[in-house]
Amino acid sequence: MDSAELYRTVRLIRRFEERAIELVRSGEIVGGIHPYIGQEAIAAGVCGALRRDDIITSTHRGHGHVLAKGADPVRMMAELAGRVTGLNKGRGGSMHAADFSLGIFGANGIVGAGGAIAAGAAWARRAQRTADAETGDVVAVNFFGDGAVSQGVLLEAFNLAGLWKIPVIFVCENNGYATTMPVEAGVAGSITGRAEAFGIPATTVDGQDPECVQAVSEAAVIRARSGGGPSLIECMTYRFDAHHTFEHKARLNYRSEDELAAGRSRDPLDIQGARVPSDARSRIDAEIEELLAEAVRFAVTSPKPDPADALDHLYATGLRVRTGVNN
Amino acid sequence: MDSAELYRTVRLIRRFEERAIELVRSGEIVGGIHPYIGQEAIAAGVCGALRRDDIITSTHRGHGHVLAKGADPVRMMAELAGRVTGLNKGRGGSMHAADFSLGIFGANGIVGAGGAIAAGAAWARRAQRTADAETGDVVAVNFFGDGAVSQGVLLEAFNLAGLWKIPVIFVCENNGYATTMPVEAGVAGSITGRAEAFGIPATTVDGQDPECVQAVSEAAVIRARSGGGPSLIECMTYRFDAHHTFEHKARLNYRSEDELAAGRSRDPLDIQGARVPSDARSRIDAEIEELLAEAVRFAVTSPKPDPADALDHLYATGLRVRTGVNN
Amino acid sequence: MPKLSYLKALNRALGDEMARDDSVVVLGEDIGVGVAGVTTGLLAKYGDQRIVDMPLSEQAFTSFATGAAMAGLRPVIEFQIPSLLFLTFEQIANQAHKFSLMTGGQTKVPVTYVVPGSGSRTGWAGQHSDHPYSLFAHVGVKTVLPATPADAYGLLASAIRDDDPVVFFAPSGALTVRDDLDFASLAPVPIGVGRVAREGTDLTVVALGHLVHTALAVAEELAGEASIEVFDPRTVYPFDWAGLSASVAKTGRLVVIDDSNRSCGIGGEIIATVVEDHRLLAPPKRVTRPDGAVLPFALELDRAVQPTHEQLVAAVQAVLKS
Amino acid sequence: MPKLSYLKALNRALGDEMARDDSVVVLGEDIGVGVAGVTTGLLAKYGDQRIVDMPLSEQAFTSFATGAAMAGLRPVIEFQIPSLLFLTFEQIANQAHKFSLMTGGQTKVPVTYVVPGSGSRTGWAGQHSDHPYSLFAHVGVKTVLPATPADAYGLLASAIRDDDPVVFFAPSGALTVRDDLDFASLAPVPIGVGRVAREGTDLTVVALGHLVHTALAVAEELAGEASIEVFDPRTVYPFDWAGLSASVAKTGRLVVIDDSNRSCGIGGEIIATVVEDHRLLAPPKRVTRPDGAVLPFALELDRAVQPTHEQLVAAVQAVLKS
Ligand SMILES: Cc1ncc(C[n+]2csc(CCOP(=O)(O)OP(=O)(O)O)c2C)c(N)n1
Ligand SMILES: Cc1ncc(C[n+]2csc(CCOP(=O)(O)OP(=O)(O)O)c2C)c(N)n1
Ligand SMILES: [Mg+2]
Ligand SMILES: [Mg+2]
Repeated sequence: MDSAELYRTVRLIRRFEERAIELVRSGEIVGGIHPYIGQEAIAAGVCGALRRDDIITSTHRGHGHVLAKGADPVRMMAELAGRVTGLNKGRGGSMHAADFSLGIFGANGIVGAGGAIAAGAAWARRAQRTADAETGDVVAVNFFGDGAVSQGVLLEAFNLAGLWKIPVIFVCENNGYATTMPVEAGVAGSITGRAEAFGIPATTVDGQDPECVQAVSEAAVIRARSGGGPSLIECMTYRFDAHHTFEHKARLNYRSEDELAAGRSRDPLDIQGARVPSDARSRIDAEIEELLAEAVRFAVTSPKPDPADALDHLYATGLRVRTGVNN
Repeated sequence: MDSAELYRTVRLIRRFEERAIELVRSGEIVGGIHPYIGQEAIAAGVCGALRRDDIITSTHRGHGHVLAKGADPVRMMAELAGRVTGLNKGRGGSMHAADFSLGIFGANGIVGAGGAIAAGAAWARRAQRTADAETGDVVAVNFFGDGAVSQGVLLEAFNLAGLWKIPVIFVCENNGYATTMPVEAGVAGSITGRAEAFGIPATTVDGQDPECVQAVSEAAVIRARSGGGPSLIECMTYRFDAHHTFEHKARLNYRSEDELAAGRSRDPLDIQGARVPSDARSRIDAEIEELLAEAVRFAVTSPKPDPADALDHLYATGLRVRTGVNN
Repeated sequence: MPKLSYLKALNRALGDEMARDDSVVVLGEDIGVGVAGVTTGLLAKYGDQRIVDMPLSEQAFTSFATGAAMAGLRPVIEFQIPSLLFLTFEQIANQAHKFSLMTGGQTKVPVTYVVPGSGSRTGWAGQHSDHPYSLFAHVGVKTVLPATPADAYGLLASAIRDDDPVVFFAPSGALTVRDDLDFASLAPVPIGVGRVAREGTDLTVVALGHLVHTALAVAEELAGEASIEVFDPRTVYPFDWAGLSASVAKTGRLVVIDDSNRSCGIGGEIIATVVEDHRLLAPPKRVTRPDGAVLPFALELDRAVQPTHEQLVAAVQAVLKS
Repeated sequence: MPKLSYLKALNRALGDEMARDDSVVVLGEDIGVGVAGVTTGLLAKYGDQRIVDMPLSEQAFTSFATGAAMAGLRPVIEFQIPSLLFLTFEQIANQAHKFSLMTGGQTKVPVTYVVPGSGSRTGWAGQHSDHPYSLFAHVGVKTVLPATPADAYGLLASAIRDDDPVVFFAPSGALTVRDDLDFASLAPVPIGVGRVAREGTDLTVVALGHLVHTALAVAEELAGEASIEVFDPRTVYPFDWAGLSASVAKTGRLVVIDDSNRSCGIGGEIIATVVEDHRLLAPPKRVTRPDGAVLPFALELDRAVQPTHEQLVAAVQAVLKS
């Protein structure tokens, strides 16, 4: 992706989150969201290095990844608002947004859960590759936070990926906290060391700069596509907003004002914005405003699901099971 | 422990296992065992460095650890034979033998399960230590195999131990295989590297030599007792016998005859035996034969549990729940 | 009398037990700042060796608590999400639960697992909305599910003092319930003893957790039609079969309302056990979640797979009629 | 006709499905050498990219299979111990099971989890002797529990072809059962369809898994006293309620024998569902494991907490009499 495209992605995510927070406040989005604000450079840079057929698995803080991988912001907003027109027909919401047609194997509500899923998907794609394919392996990216590196299943996934040189890239968004737990309090040793222990090369990169992230990601992608195996990228970043919108109403006091100000001072929007001529920037900004206005309009006017369909898709085979009452 | 005592422990475990295998063959021990033969130097050396009030957690291949920590071989044999006189009153058997009065927090049927239990126990002991105690912290040792280092919960336990400098020692018995899987096929990176990634210092030691193992263990124990934190010891060893006695009847062919011969050539019994004057050695051998003869006699003549007591101890409070039939 | 909310009752019980017994320690995520409200104020009072913030290593810290318990402490674990009980099922059902029997009674594992906000949290979707208490009733881990602030206080105190592992579900739908209470009257409530929440003679409704409040409302609404007894088991396992039996012997009619998935939930267990022992006047009925339910995100759908007031009214009326 | 054992039927079904569909891959521990017997001979035939030996990372390889399934493969996982289903409960119940609904039907997770040797293995003690099929019936994962070689073959084939996750329990007590079979007659058996294993008119015994053989023996033994119908559901979830209903409508009497822990087991579910729909001639009975059972090691104790022939005889006779 070129500089303007990267800027566009960062800006889209930022404004998407801001509009979504408004809808949380107005009650149109129920259950709240985990805002991605401040971390946009990572999703933009990583997905900027991916192909359409590549795969991602995401987290509870997943809007940025899903949008950067190409999901339609309009249907994404409708999903957050729980409408049948949403990506998941209103069944998933913020923490489960997915678009399998774009390789988006879903946000995930369980920390650390996406690593093994991504590894398995990449392994399957490699197994399915026809002998004449010359485009290299499909790559899967698993995004996760600093908190996830203490989750057993993710560490087990590192082992599988390391053993079988699976084309998977582990992207750790180190925003300094797992909810209120500082990374130093939760992580013995280092994040990169945890990958290296499984034979997976790891680098740390400035996660506020989309171009840095993209450059490192491109190298990892090339390696993975050509059979070189997995890698881990630790992106140093900062969460500008709440862990979850519930925090807007609760004073948790785990980050000082000074720290917040320092963290927010390196804004990916400014960093990438400075690389784009101001007229192009204004044009992009305007386009995005229009797109998001449409997204919000579409979201709040789309039909809500019919309660009678509550168990649709419970089974892929269409199996119908007993309801909760005697009939 | 001095050389003769170490020899005694190795010999005791070896002969205990051989007698137990006889009882498996004769049907007195139901369900079989995972023989520890070949790995005795590790249990002997590690437990030789421990105090009576120190704690261990063990594995499916646990007889050696339990005996080395001081459990009565007579009541241990009775346990394997499922008698009320056994360590666990016949409720546990080979995979769950325990003696809490000696800090033996049990063998465990689930690979990797003992690490977090040991860490928690050591943490609790430290919390309970009275200010005037001058003996240093109680240490907990968690034994596990090379297969266990791919188990999420053990890796998570490394993190807790590393974070809080818990006086726990992780002892990996690398016998080259997890059942039939070679360690190279199952472990990406290295075993020591997995501990180091969590800030836990790790060493590899000759696991066939009880004195080597004891020396390294003593250093780890001193460190742990004095607040220096956890460590990992990787003991290179070889399993001389079957994964489990079921293998005596099944030809699995995952280890070549050459490999078996090479592996068995470094026998801890010979290595440690060579350090003990032959008359002392004969005396020890004779004592052990007598002790085990008594153990076998006691085991096969002790009463079997009464089926009416099958649910005794299901709840520590003595709660009685419904049986499987309407009354 | 002052008002006490369910959540504050948990906070008070935990504080009181920590004051009473030095061996009580709390392990969990974000419990220092008290994100869930259960531990509010306790870090300042008891320090970070007794209110211990945990990294995201639920499996290890669950077995860590088992080890600490076998070494003499009484750990309380706070889980942020009901499905973390799935993640730690091995550590609870296969380790903590089994040590006593497997060691022939050599040890005990007094750990309490608290889930503040079980069941639907309204908009938290599929992975945050489970209500898996029946799973623990199946494997046989003591399981409590109080409906009121006084019972929340009393059962948390009892769970902590109990020598076995106990899972404590605090349903989202009950956390904000507030009752007038004389604080001096707060006391341990025995595990395994239900209560008649409303007396009646024509039909017994067994209601679990937050649905006790639904059942009371239905009983009131239908008071003109029938005299409905509401039985609140409070403990899911071991169940108070004697208490329920007394109620059913009197009324002869049974309806259960239970926020479990239908198949193999405690609702079915209650019906099965009752019909084995009693000849009812009419076939019993259950109001539950559907079989295998996954809560969809959209509010209308989330609500549609939970048991409702209207469904209970219909079930009660049908059983009264047949 | 040749004899086929249950274990060989599993091996044959797996081989046939691998031959039929390239996307079938098998993941598990020690499956290359075939320690459990299910995969014997398949590594040589299909290579190590389809018979994939796994390190001891059950949680990761379970979700790895989920990822592979969503990418188009049909993984079969072999678990060495029933309680590994506890260890991977999060990955099965909270991930694999939920993807279809949570994504609004965008994806499917066709994974089969096979446990060869579920229930007591005679002397393997507390952590290796569980029979947790009712847990999956509760969370709503399709669960099969065949009793015979033909059904083992047919249900494994169907499980692999099914687009949803399916847990396949092969009870230790059935693995050595051998039947005379025309191999050409082996065919998929539909999930969710039970069978009448023996026709009768006076009482229905529902028996699950290896206990079907116990029930058949009891029916034969009591043939002089009563005509007993034996219903083998074959699938635990989704249960064949229509099939059972037809049997009970005919006999009017019900006994269930089920190797689950009593509370919230499928045995209770069967009784509850039947009494909601039918007026029986006598109160039904269950023969199960006790509540919360942990299998003690000693053989006498291990046997004492499993349902027995004698208990079934007693329950049947009591229900016939009342
Ligand atoms: C296994 C698991 N444990 C706990 C939670 C509750 N939880 C949700 S997000 C979160 C913190 C995650 O921190 P991190 O991985 O650093 O991601 P971030 O929120 O900082 O983006 C926690 C504890 C969860 N969803 N899953
Ligand atoms: C979590 C878990 N997975 C699988 C098993 C089955 N199993 C028992 S022992 C074993 C191999 C263990 O290998 P290792 O840790 O190297 O110990 P060793 O047997 O070599 O002493 C396996 C797979 C188990 N008991 N627990
Ligand atoms: Mg973070
Ligand atoms: Mg090994």
